[in-house]
Amino acid sequence: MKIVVQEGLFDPWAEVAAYQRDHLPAGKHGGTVVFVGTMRDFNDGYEGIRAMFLEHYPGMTERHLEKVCQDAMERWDVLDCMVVHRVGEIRPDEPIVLVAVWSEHRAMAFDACRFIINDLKSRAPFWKREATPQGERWVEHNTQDPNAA
Amino acid sequence: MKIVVQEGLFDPWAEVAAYQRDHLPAGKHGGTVVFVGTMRDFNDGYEGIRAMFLEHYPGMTERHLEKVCQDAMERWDVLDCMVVHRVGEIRPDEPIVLVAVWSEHRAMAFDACRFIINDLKSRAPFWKREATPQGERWVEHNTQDPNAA
Amino acid sequence: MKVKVKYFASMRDRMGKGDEELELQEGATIADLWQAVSQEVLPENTLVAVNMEYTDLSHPLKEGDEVAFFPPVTGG
Amino acid sequence: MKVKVKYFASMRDRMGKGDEELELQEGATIADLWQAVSQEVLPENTLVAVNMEYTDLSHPLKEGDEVAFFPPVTGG
Repeated sequence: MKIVVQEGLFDPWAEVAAYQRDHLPAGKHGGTVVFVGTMRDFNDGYEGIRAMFLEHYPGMTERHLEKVCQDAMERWDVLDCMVVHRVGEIRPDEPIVLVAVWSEHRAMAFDACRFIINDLKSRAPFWKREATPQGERWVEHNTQDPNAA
Repeated sequence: MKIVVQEGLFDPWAEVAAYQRDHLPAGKHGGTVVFVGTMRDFNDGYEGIRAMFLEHYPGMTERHLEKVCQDAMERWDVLDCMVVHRVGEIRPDEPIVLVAVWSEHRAMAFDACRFIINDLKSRAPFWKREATPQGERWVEHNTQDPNAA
Repeated sequence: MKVKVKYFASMRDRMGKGDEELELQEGATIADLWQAVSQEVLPENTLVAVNMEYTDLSHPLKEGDEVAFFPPVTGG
Repeated sequence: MKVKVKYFASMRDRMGKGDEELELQEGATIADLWQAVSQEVLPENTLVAVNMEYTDLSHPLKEGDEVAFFPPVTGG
């Protein structure tokens, strides 16, 4: 399991490839599901968003994500999982979050990946401040996944 | 949209990265969901599987996958999607299939990706023959996803 | 009328060939075609396609059609 | 007893600071703590954590606890 909260830009596909190469035993995982959240240049009716700033609660964020991943691994018989989340200044088209889940079968990987990102979006202590053409604003709520577990 | 059926080994994460870089407009997709199916060295109670051979119906396979992706794109408002599937000889730990879906929000991307892989596994004309320590056998059925759409 | 027939995977093994061409009466269906190529009952879970689209045994054929018989699929 | 208090995001803007230390009576709850730091009612959707675990306003505090107040989360 790998949980990282970092300021620097990351390449989600390279991260998944490297983690899989270094940590997953060969021939045991049949299904991998990866979610990547990328910054859009529009949100909640605001267009032309230039940047956003992501704040977090150092310590609690990592601890919360670890617990959620452990829960998911037990509940769905997941082999391994990984979460990378950026903080600090982020620009449109940059990745914000990566969730990767490896399991024997696809159903478990889909369920576990969705569970982790839904929990992350509703419970992990991160907050977005957007720089819109009309000034800065705290984003007040995340969109709900209608299929949230 | 990109649909490829190929004999050669491929790197699913590099494929997703390259396709996204070349085809997705910046700042429009907020959620990407990728499924990768990888060959295991066990299946249906058979252990120590050394290799398998994937046969397909050239022409029908590609046409079927295109139709499924088009359906998914309309039904879930998906921005773009990609399927790569290998045929021919495949060895444990090699990727068999990649399904990637880009959309504005994550719920659509999860639903569409799962729909495509479930349809692929139940309807796209591919057949696996496994080389087990007890000899070759045609795999007779795929495991069902209990949450199949 | 002439139609092309294709067999895949275990169906090819069972038939001992991957494809053949057949001369059928006008209006013949896929069920009629199967009777012309085999004495055996078509295995229950066999899938059939005409011109690369799934269909069923009652499908009436026409000149030049490509018919395929194959077992449940196992890709992915 | 002494406790540490942290405010994040819009809650920090509202309080005009990111953290403070507070002297409270033994047995004080998070609701009591809030009354000690603000005249205003705690905004309805505010989340509270003690020692980095979610909890609620009735949680009794003890020496050295770290209490955090923050708005609904918006990561991912």
